[in-house]
Amino acid sequence: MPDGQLPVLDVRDLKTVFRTRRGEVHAVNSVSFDLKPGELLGVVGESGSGKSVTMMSLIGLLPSPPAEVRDGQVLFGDNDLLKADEDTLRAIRGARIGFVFQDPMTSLNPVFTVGYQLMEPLRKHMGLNKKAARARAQELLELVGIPDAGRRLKDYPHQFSGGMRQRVMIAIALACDPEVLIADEPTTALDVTIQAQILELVKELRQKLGMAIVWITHDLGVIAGIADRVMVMYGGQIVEHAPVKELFGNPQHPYTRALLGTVPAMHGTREARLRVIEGQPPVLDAPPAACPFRARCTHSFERCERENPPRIPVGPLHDAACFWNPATGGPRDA
Amino acid sequence: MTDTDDRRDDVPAEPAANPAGAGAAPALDPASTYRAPRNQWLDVWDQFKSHRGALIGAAVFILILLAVTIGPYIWTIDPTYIDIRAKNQGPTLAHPLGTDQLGRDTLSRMLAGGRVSIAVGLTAMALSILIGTVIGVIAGYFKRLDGPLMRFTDLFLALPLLPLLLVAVLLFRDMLSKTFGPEGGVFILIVSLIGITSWMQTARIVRGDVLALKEREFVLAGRSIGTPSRRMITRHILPNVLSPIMVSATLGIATAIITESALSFLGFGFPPDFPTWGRLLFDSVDRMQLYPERVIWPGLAISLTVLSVNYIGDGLRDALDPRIRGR
Amino acid sequence: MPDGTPPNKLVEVYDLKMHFPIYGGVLRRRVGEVKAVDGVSFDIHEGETLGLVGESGCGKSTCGRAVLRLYEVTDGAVKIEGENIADWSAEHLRKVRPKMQMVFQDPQASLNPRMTVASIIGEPLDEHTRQSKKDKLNRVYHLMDAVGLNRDFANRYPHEFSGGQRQRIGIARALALNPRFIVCDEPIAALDVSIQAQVVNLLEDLQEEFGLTYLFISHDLSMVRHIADRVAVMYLGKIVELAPRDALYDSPLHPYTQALLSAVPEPDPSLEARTERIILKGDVPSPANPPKGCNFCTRCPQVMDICRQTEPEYREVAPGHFTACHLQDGQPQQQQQQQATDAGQPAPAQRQEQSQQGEDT
Amino acid sequence: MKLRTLLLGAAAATALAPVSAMAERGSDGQLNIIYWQAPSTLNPFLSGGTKEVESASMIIEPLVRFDQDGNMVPWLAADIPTLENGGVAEDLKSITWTLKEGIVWSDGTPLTAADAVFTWEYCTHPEGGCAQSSYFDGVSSVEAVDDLTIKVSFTEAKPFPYTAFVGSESPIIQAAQFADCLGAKAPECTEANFNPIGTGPFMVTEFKPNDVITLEMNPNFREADKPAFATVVFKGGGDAAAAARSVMETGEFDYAWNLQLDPMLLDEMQAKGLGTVVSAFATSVERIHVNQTNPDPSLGEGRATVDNPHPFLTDPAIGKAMSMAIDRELLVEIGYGAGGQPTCNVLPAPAVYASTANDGCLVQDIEGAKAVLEEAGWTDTDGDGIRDKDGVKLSVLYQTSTNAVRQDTQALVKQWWEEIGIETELRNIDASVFFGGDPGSPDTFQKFFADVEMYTNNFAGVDPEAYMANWRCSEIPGPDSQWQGSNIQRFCSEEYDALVDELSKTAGIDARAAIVKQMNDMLMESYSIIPLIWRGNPSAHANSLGGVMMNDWDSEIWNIKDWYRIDG
Amino acid sequence: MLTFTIRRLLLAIPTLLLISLVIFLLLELAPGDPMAQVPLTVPPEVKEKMRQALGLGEPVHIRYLKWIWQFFVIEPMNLIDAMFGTSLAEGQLRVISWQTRSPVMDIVAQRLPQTLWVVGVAYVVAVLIAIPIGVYSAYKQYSWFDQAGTFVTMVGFSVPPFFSGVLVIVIFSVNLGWFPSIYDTTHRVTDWDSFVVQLKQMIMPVMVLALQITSQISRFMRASMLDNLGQDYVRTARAKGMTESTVVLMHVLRNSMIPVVTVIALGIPSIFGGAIITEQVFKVNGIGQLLITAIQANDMPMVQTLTFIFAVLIVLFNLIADVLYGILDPRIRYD
Repeated sequence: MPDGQLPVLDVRDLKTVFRTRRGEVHAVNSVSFDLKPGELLGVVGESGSGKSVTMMSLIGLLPSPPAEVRDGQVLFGDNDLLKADEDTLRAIRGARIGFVFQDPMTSLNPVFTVGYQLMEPLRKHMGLNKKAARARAQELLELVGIPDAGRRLKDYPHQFSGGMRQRVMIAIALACDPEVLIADEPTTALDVTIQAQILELVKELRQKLGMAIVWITHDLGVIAGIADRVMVMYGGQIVEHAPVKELFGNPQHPYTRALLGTVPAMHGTREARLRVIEGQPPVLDAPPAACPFRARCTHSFERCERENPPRIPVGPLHDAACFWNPATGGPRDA
Repeated sequence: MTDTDDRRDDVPAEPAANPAGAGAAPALDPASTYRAPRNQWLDVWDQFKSHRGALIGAAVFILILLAVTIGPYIWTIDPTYIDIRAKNQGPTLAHPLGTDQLGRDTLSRMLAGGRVSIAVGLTAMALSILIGTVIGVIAGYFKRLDGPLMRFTDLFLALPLLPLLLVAVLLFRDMLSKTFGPEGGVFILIVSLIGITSWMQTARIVRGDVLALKEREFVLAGRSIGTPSRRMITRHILPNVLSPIMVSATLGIATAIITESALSFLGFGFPPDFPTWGRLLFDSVDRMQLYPERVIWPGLAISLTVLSVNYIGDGLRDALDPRIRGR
Repeated sequence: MPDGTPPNKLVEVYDLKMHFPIYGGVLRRRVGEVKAVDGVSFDIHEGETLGLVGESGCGKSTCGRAVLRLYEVTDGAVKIEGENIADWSAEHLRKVRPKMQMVFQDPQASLNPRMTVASIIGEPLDEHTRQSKKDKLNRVYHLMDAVGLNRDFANRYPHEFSGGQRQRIGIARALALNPRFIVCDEPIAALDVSIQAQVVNLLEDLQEEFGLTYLFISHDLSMVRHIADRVAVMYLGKIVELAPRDALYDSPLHPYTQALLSAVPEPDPSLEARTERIILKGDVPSPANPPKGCNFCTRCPQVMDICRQTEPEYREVAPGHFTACHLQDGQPQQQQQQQATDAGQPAPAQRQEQSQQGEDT
Repeated sequence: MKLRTLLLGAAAATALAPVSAMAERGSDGQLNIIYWQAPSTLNPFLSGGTKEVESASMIIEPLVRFDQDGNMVPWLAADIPTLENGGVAEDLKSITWTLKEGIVWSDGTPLTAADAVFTWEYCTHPEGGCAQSSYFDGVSSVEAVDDLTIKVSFTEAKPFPYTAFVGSESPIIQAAQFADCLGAKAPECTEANFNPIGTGPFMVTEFKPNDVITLEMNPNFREADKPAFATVVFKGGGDAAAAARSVMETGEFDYAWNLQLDPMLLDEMQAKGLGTVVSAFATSVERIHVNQTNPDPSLGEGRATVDNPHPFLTDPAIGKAMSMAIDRELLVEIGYGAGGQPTCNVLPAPAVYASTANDGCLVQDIEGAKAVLEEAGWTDTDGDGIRDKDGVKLSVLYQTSTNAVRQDTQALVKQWWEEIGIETELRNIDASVFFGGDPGSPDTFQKFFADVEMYTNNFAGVDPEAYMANWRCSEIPGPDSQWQGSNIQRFCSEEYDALVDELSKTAGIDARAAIVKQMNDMLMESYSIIPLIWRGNPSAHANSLGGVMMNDWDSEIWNIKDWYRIDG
Repeated sequence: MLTFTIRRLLLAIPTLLLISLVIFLLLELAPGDPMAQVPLTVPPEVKEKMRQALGLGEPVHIRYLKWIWQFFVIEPMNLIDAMFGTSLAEGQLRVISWQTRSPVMDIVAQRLPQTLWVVGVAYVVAVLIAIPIGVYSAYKQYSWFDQAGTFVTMVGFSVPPFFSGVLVIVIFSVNLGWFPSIYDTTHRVTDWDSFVVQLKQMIMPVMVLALQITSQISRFMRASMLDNLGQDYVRTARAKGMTESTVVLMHVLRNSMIPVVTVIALGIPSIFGGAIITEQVFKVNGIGQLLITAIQANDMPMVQTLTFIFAVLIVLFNLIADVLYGILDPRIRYD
């Protein structure tokens, strides 16, 4: 590690499988990554690429059945979360790892007040009494920029607008000063102007609180503005991983490159036609024995059919799971 | 009015969504192979099969249906024939289920009774479903009629049904008996009464579903094409409310059989010498200690039928619910 | 900017209002209304694409549906080829339906799950033509080819397809009757990024092939920039700004448009760092209870006293550039001149050049 | 004089009154009685139902009751007036009763002759709708000669004057309580109707209509040490099987009424040793009425009236064949057990009136029945198993009330009749409708819109005069009489009517008996009535209950004052 | 919320009037005659007179209005009289039963206690049993407990009470002698012992009834739980580190109870309606038995009044259920 910091979260070789009546779906295949204190790791991918499942797997939030974490290690502090018992996990969830989910409409319990839902983790994990919890809850709402926080504690989720609700979700996630915040598409359900508000808020909070954040999204634009490092996922595995500027400036994996190409620009040149990635994302009914992107890849060759490419270092802190070298236009030697 | 972005990445849904896409994945790649077209009913059947209770239920119900329809042609003893010398017999070769206090053959009475009970159940259910569906669809589809029709439904819901059922039996029994004979008249009466008094739930469910369907974009799409209302209903609405209707149908059969037996108990059902399961059970209850088998047979038959249709309903509910089907 | 022959106006919308009543009180009297669309005017020229953008709940979808007369409009006129269809009866309307079609947002919800692809695409033919079965099937096959669906899929059901393919089915259905005008109601919102581009390209190809006119409703500003010739921005039931694409994106006049554009995240970290964002405060007010004066006055960073009093007039401040903002009250002339230099009315015929020109600047 | 015999019997009955071990009034706690039909009122004048009459019999009393053998027992009367003791006038036009001395109502006021006079007024008030007014038929006046002497006068000579104030259906009510309840107001006196003050052993503490009556002993009852029970709970509702079970299987109740159940079932229950089935025979006969008029619906107004004779049932040969085809013994075995005997007479009791001329029917004779039909020209010409003659088929509709035993009987009879070539269709009607007497309903037994119908009838008391008069031509129900009338099968014979008149003028039991037997035989030979079973009335009492004297002539709990708890 | 309630109450008035008219007219058609119970010996003229005395001589609409007046004005006045000792309704003609010739309402009041005891307790017991069963079945969907629960509830639904009732009597009264087979409506609870007696006589009817009610409510509870278990907020609660019991018993149960509570409220009128068959079997002479005897005896005023009381209760509890829904679910605020 260049900056010598120990990762707060270290995931190694995670494998998660869904068992359905039609057979198994290998949603996450040998995913490894780490998260350093205070950094924001962006995770990009289309639906079904396994990005959410990866994060849920870490901490036992996937419903089982049908989900089953098959293999791997998740080192968080002294614990391997995959081996930890439910009590340990429960003590970590909400206290040391906070979650923000995509849809703030449905992620809050409609029949409890926001205050109650906010105080729940405070009382459980921090052992605060009611009064202290309320005070802290108000503080948290103020922190996430909800005006008139004291009064709004008594309101129900439906009395908040979408953006405000997402702020509440963030407040809940931050309630116990977690070391890690996992945000699963937190702005996807929001309008652009509201999304901008939330992004601004997160940047602000990062500065104030300094926790590490995993930010899952399918929107490259969001990632570009907020992340330190980015992982691109496709077909249940990490296909490219780099610091944000490196990734956008020098994408190595054909998928990343294609993905960047499909987004029409807001400024400058307007292309006559959008670039497309033909075909559909794969369904992983078996552990992949070949590159999952090969069918849609314009550069695939014989080796891609035979072998699932490992993550190959392509630069400082930059790796890509691809046999093709964009610099040469030919196979990469690995 | 809704501009919501539906792009959700719901985790548990992921595995469910994927296989659906898989069948047709290589759309732009005609060379690759794809699965044969699947009828959606096959999917339903697949899911239904996986519900063991429903499968057993279906098997039992079909067995019962076969028994009561074909049974009397195989076991030809007249259910009303009195063989007084053979009264109160236990199971023998001549009378596998024994005989009653007049020496009538219990097996043939069970078969004849089941025929009536199941016929009552099926026809009453069909009637109730028909009324409920028509009212539900019309109320849900035509906004102007919604208010009046739902008030009408509420009115029926607020009517105390059993008392009215009993009064109606008193009222119309004779008229109908005269026209259709004592058994036919009572059959028509009971069936129509049960049907008329049990459609409201179906109507409400169907209306709710139709209202939701109306908001679905494919209905809007139909409108934008200019499909007239009646074809809208037959083409887009009805096929899509089929599942709640089928579930209420199974429950309807069970309720109708139970109601018929309750009417028998209260003395408002079929003529006493006309066997139905409810009547057979009721007649034997007094002699329960002496001849327990005589309550067991009809009791078992009713319970098995109701259980089996209930399980079928349960299975259908699961099988027809796309949210569950994926699991 | 050459502005020779004025192109045909295929669709003209004047002061369209779509109010949904709210009932309340003991007697269920009408106590108010949701002004989903509140006095919207625009027109769409033959062969062009008008983008309609805005946030959730701003009324853009309602507007699109009202234009197609899928609702009974409250007030205003909708002219298709000069005929005002706003108050036509359902039967009368049926006859003009083939001219105007719609592509829906949710490809899952817009296809009847109990019908096969062939019957879905063929439904408009059943309704409006008397072709033989065989002709119909041929037409269906033809349409499937046009949208890039394999003919072998004709007898399948929608749930067997992926989102992008379903959207293709929806497009094929819309094309079945050779429409001239298609309302695309957020056709890509429910699709994955990699698929969005496929669908948008298809729409563009079809436009070219069949000379279609689109009303393209979307909240994705970058995609609208790509596909639309002119863009209208809606806020709380009203159009706040309407301008040719480049004029709008390069020099937005209305503060809302400015905020909206600046809120779009840029997929380029270097650009992203430099962008000065305008972060709007608060949320969109309820359309049932819009603020007095300018609808945007509650969130506008440049709000003035007059904004809270008087509703700004929607007017043309530069050729083809309309806006409703008090900020433009004082300087119409100046703005117009400035505007005239870098943007003009893009005629459909000049589309190609127009984009070339865009590249040059 | 036969009357003397009756009187002697009465004396004997009094003497025999249980010499029980009972020590004092109210010492035996609570008595639980269950009637599976619940009384709706305690005023027997407002409802003629057995359940009302019998429940009221614990509270209000007549002058005379009939004992278990049908003998008269003086109850409120000091003795039974006869010609000999001068109580009955020589011209048979009046009878004078004397009350026992010192009888007081349960409220402590004395019972006087004026109460009897009031009772007469109450029950004969034209707007009162008294259910028991027939007991006062022919009574011209009731006078209080003095406080204890009541004189009942008749319009015509009455050889059998023991009707008014005799038996449980004609009790005396308290004038003071019902003074304001005459005529149309009678039904509105809810308080009085639900809580009549009486002279009987018990008085009402609470009456819940159609549910339960709680009673307690009458502190002013005339017999110092009676009743033995301090309280009575008279529960109503349910069904016969449950009532039987509660007495004989669970022992919750001490007495259960009217257990017309499968005899096997009763035997089985009795075997538990908790209770005993007792039955009393009086005059109840389960019979089939053979309609002499045509019930064809196409006749409209003329349906089932004397204007339209029945197409074939007027032929006695058919009735005879029907009767011969029935195995009465088997019917008893299946449905009645000890509670029934086969009979061939519509009047099987009292013994002195019972004819023996028709006993041939006791043995089933299918072949004989066939021969009778053949002889009468009814043959099966078209081979469908149904006999016919001149294009008329022997096809009958056989109706009765809904009741498990009756349905079994119906099923059996149907089989036998079909065996001799008479097609039979069964129908049954809810008892409340069948016996409801509602002129609007087509299903009453009086309307008789069927070919044959089956039910039980009897008469109260011991004198059959009124009963036998049921079959006069004038008693035929029809539209002009609102379908009221007791000649249900529409039998009509001048000869018979003459005998009715003769009977009403005849005194002397032997002479009366001869006439009655002749009438009975005449009815039997017409085969318009097919008697089946002389029915007992089965009830059950707990083995710990003593003093029960099963009685079908009067209320079956007529002697409840003498009931007591057997210790141990 | 208040305006909603008021509006619903106002709407209930025409509904109830319409229902009363339907009931009245239907029963008008019934072949009932108050004289049916009057013995045959009474001459027809007298019967006609008696009929007049009961107000039967008048045309239908007058009788309907009279009945409505009696029901809505005179009977409530009688209730006030009975409660406060006033004499508002003295001398006014009340609704009189043809069968017993006593005011219908008095009999209803007499019958209500036992019905409420038995059916009400059964309802409470059933709800108390059904909810945990429903919750656990849903939580462990397709477990053996769920399967067994499904089976038992369906058996409960499929066995007619005239059979299950007699069966428990045979077992517990006849063979074991634990409980009385006949309900004593005169029993008063005054102390512990009499309470035990009351409990004993209630157990069997309550058991039979509760089995049926449990079947329905537990199925409903299960479905509602299943709906809510899949919701996003459940995941949020888990992500907050809440224990499973908090997640299920606080978050999911609270939400699932909303529809169930309204279903329970909707079922309450049936308590007052009594249980016709179960009451017959155990001789609990309550409202149900009253109704059936009234029907059999053609006692039209009684049938009319009872059916109409049920209708009023059904309408009322429908309203209560809707209001409850609004109260329980903060998202729903009518108006």
